[in-house]
Amino acid sequence: MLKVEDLSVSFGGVRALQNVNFEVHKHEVLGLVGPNGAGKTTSFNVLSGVVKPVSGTVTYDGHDILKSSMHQRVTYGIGRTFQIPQPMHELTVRENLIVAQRFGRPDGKVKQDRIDEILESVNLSHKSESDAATELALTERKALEVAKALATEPTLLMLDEVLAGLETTSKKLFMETLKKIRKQYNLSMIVIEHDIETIMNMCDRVVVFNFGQVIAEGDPEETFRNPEVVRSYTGEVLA
Amino acid sequence: MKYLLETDKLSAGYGAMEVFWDLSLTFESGRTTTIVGPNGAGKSTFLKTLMGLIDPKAGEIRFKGQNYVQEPTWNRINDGLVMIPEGRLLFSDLSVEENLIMGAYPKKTRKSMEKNREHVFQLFPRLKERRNQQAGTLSGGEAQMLAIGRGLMEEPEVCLIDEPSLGLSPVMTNEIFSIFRELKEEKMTIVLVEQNTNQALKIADHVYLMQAGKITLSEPREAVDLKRLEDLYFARTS
Amino acid sequence: MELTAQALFTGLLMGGFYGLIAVGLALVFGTMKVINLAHGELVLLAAYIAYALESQTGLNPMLSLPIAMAVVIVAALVTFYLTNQIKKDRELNSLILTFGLGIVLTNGLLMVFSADIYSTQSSWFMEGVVIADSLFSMRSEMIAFIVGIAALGGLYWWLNHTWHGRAIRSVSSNRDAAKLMGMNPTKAELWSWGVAGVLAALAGVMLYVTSVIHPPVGHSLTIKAFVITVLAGMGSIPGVLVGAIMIGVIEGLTTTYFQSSLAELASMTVFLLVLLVMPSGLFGKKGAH
Amino acid sequence: MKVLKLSSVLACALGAAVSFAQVDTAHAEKFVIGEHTPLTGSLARVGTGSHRGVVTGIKVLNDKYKGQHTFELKTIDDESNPAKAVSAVEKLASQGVIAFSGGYASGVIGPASEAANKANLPYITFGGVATALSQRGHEGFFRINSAAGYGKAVVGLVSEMDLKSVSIAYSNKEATHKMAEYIEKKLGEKGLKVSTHEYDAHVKDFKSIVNKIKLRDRSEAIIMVGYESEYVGILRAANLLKPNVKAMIGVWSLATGKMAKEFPDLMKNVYGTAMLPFPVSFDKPKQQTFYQAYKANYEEEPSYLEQFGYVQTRLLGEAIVRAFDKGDTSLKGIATELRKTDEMTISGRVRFDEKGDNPEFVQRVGQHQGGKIPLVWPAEEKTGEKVFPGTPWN
Amino acid sequence: MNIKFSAAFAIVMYLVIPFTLGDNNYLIGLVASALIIAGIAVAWALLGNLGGMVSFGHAAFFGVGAYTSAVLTMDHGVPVFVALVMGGIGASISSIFMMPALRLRGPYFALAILAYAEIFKILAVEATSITGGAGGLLSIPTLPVFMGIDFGTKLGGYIVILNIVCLTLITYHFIRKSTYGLALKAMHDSEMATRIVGVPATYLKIVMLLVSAFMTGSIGAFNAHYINFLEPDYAFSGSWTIFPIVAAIFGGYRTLSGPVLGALFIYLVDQLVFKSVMPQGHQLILGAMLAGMIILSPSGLLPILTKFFAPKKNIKKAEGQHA
Repeated sequence: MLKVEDLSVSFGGVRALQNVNFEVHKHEVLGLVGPNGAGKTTSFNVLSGVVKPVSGTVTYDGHDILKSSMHQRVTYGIGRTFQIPQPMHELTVRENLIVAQRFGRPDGKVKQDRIDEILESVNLSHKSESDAATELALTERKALEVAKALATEPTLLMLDEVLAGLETTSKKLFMETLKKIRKQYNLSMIVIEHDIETIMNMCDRVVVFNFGQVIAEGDPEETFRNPEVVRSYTGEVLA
Repeated sequence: MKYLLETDKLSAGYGAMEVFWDLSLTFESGRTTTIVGPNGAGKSTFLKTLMGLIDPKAGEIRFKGQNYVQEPTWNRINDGLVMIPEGRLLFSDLSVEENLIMGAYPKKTRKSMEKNREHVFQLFPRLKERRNQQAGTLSGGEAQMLAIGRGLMEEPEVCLIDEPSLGLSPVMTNEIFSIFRELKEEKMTIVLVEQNTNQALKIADHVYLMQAGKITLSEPREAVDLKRLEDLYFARTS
Repeated sequence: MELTAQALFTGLLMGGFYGLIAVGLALVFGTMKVINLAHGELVLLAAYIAYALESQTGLNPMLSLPIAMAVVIVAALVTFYLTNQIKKDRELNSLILTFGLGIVLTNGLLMVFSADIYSTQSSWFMEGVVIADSLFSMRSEMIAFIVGIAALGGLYWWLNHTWHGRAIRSVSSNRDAAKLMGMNPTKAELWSWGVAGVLAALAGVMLYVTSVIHPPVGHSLTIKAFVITVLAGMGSIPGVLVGAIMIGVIEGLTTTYFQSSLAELASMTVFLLVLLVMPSGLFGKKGAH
Repeated sequence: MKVLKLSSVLACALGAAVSFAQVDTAHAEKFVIGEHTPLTGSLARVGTGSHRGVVTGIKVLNDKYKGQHTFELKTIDDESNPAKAVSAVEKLASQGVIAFSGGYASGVIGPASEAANKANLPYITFGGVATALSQRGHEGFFRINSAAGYGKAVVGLVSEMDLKSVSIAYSNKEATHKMAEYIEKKLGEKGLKVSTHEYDAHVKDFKSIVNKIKLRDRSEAIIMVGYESEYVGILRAANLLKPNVKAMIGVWSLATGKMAKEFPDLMKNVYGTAMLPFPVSFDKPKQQTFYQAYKANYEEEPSYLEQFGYVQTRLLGEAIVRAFDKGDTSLKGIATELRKTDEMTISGRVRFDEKGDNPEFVQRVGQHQGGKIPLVWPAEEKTGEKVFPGTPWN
Repeated sequence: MNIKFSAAFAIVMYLVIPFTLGDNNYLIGLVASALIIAGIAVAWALLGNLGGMVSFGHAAFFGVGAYTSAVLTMDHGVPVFVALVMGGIGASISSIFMMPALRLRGPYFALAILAYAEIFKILAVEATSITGGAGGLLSIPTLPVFMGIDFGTKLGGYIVILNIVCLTLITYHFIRKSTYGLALKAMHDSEMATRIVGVPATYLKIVMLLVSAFMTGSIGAFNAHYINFLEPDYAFSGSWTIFPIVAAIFGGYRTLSGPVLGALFIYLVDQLVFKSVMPQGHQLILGAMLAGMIILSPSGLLPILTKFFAPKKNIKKAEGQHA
């Protein structure tokens, strides 16, 4: 349903992405992996409209989304989170979701029960009236980040390191939540995560980036045994 | 004072986001310690906290036996604690040569600036070619060289090096590591943060593996079992 | 032809002087991203000191520079101190803060010196300098131009060849990296404000010998300085000179071919166009965001 | 709760405002005259001058009626802002002033005198030259000068010089703009070639304007309509470029002792409107009264601003006393007495028509001559011969 | 601003003031002038708070509104109350020229708008045939008698400007309460966060600019008919920008009531107290207060007052209510 073809991006002459191709199928969880600066977040930025590519095409559900503005893409059903949570300042948690519903959905209607349901599923019901920017713990901010994206009622959810920085227990819990959400809302997902354990646990398929290019693609277990992938992480092959 | 530099239950992060917790690490004088681990583990944040660029949330940093938590960054530099950041922390609108000159800002290093600069140009002839070019226009590898060269201009006693191989080709990586090897032979105390485990291990005296803000392995180089390290790294349970 | 030549010449001279007025603002703007809306008032303060000394002791205005500098540096450092007290949203709040300080200075000058107009008593400054029989200027305008060019050149040299100057450039380029080189960014900022004070004092004394001062002048100087700084692009010193001469020449030509009352319109329009089309200015590197 | 506290704070603030404004309104034989004038802002210079004249007028009145009546002046800075001037008039009205003296710039005087009219108080001024001001049918509005008076003087002087062409450089402010228009029209009617150059108050460099006059207009005289700092700028530029003109003529604020003292070289041979020569040979007793009273308070020489402020205040005061003697110090009473005014003042003859304008007002022209300013126009008022052709540079 | 406060405010403004000060032209005039500042301050705060754009050039809207209304009534016989609305529309139209500046941020936007204001002022001077040039317009029609009430009096003018300010506040209140308001509030510190959930940020900013310009323009129009006089220097005077900023900052521009209370406080204290203490240069105190405020309490007077009045443990809650 999402198709990225020949995508290239450059920042001031430096190529951040070079002829990248990948696809996301319906109801699939795709992991984007690779070392720092490999181009994963840049891909997200292109898909969500933060960054304009030099060349390439991206189609989603038949829309040529590179031509659409950021807010239009949201109404097509593409939702994303940021690595560093970006709550809407000065609003409560519930208000965050209200705005997301109001502007993220094509018809612009706000359904309170849907909001309650989302809050419930990311375990934020008890914080619904708290100030989103100042009164949440990190796990809760991450949960809000996901909830905001969910409130736009996406069909494709892009998660950028939502688990990073969490402690082992909360990480496990949160991963379960994500799995639950995926089933509940029948989502496709693209996940950026550094923690390889998480990737293995969550993803149906992975795409490995290095130096702005896709160097491998496939089943997670197999891909992480691919010597080229290992080398991209650790330098030359160990031993 | 057994360790030149050590941390005690150090925690830090950005805003509400905690990056690492309760880290107690020690670094011996004249030895090279490497911290390896996947990215996002908190390695760079740890170095920045050591330098005072990030305020710790809890814990202590001791350098030469003194608590450094309150010390501003510039005092740490003057005391010989120097960090070579990854290439993005350059003065991008200054020329290559000016970036190097700025490395000699600490008063005690100003006298030997000329000599050190020639030395750096010797190590990295590429930088000499591009001495008048703006640092912001350098390629990733050149920027990395410049960061290292600039760090050397500061005549470090303890040198914290952050991801030097990032974005570098294997050949270039080899070159840079051979320079670190030289420094190691000159008995400089080095703390090296690397994703490139292989290269890092080659010059390490002591190895830490850091994952998700925790130290999951701390062993002298000789004791490191590579297979086990790789398994830990890639979270292979078998 | 003769008209155009004189207009260009006048514009050039004005430009050198405008550059002198603007460069202090540009320096602080470059280092700290703070727009000091009291800059023009600092310039005016120096001019009034020159007046006070000349009228009380008959001192040649040029000789009042050391005292003017001392006072203006102190005023600049106080402004810096206050600006540094702002914790939230410094870029904007400093704008309002320095604006308030400008009002304080203007009214302070008004109370001390009244609304009367003053200019130097020494006619030596007003004597004509004629180049090639057709280009006219007052001696003071020549001096102001030369001082302006020299100050800009000196500042350029200072920023490039001294440790303090380089520290200022480093801090404005990358604060964290500067700390890693052992620099104290606050100290570098302090220096930049101090030097901006010196430049403002120079500009003020030049203002006094070339032109007429009264309290409202400060505000219009600030606007002019800001326009030039934006034209130049984030703290670029050569840019300030080019931008200043550009404004000077535009004003001269508009006055000559249309009328003086449209000169301000022309320079404001150019300013807006540059701001909207090339937000980083003529010599800027980074965007205005 | 907090809300109630907050509103009580607001209420207190307003309460304080009320009590602040309430001042005794007793005025048995003490006449309180109100004045609004710009003491700050761009017109602060002229406002201050006018104010000093008014103060001097009050002093002279008090001396004159010693033992019978006392005069008190209440002044408010209107900051050259119409709304604040209106407030000032209203505040002064509520403080029991009996009449107003002052104001500067037609745009401020208009609304302020309107407010005075609503408060049924007379208003006398010299600060606004717009004709519309006296067309509003206010019974209590009086003006001792007029734009035409200045214009006539300049036009008269120029006509006498028998010139073919003049250039006018004027500031784009209200009064200067109107004055420039008037002079342009009148001189045009006389067949002179008139070129105009409008400039903005922010202008720093007048060389381009003067150069245009020198090379393109090639006029025989330059008329300047602006304020002091601009005159200095134009004259300096002219001194430098030495256009081939026979005379440099300014309208107001130029032929003053202050200018002669501050810029002696620059002012040489420059003309400007002036009521009295400088240094004033205050030989007549009337002039002496003013001069002594003024000097007692201020160290410098008085200019036309101080003279006008003084004259209007003194005329007003005397009319008030006459009205008081007749038992009617209402607007009507004072206005009636003011209309009876017809006397030779130090600013020329003053007589008011039914609109409150002074049809007798004619300015005179002085010329800076070696630190002195003799009157050189009209012929019957001359205290010296004009140096013509004559400019600062030759 | 909650119900009780609004009610208390309305009672004071609509009943207490007219009945206690109604026949004192001076005081009622002062309060009316303060309300003019208050109205601009609200419009300014709306753009600054909801639009996230701090402007240094609201005088432009004020002046355009004033001239539009004055010219329409004088030359085209448009009724004054209709012209007030047209003044607002004129200002909105003029704000369209400023739209390119929306791409700029922070101080750049603030000062670009200042440049626009300068340009508009010069155009007003030069467009002599329409605006009367530097000479200005005298005898602008005064507010008319309407439904038996003479709005041309001081008290009448007061009632009109009070209604305008109240309408402005109510509009502001409803925008703020709506989902648009939520999105705008959030855009201030977290524009990316709002855009990524589908908020068309640029459009919303444009709308805020138009609304703020409209409000300021109609207040400018009111002032033209209230003072009956216009000239470019006056209509586009920097003080139409300065005072509202000082007022809004002083009262706290992130709140609804802050700009109004700030304007009433600043203007009245300045005119009644400072001016009598320091006849010349009393603006010095204003400048010092502005500077002090930015350093000591950048969110305005209200937090200080609430801290002072509210029992200590309720501070946080009280701030929340007004934030």
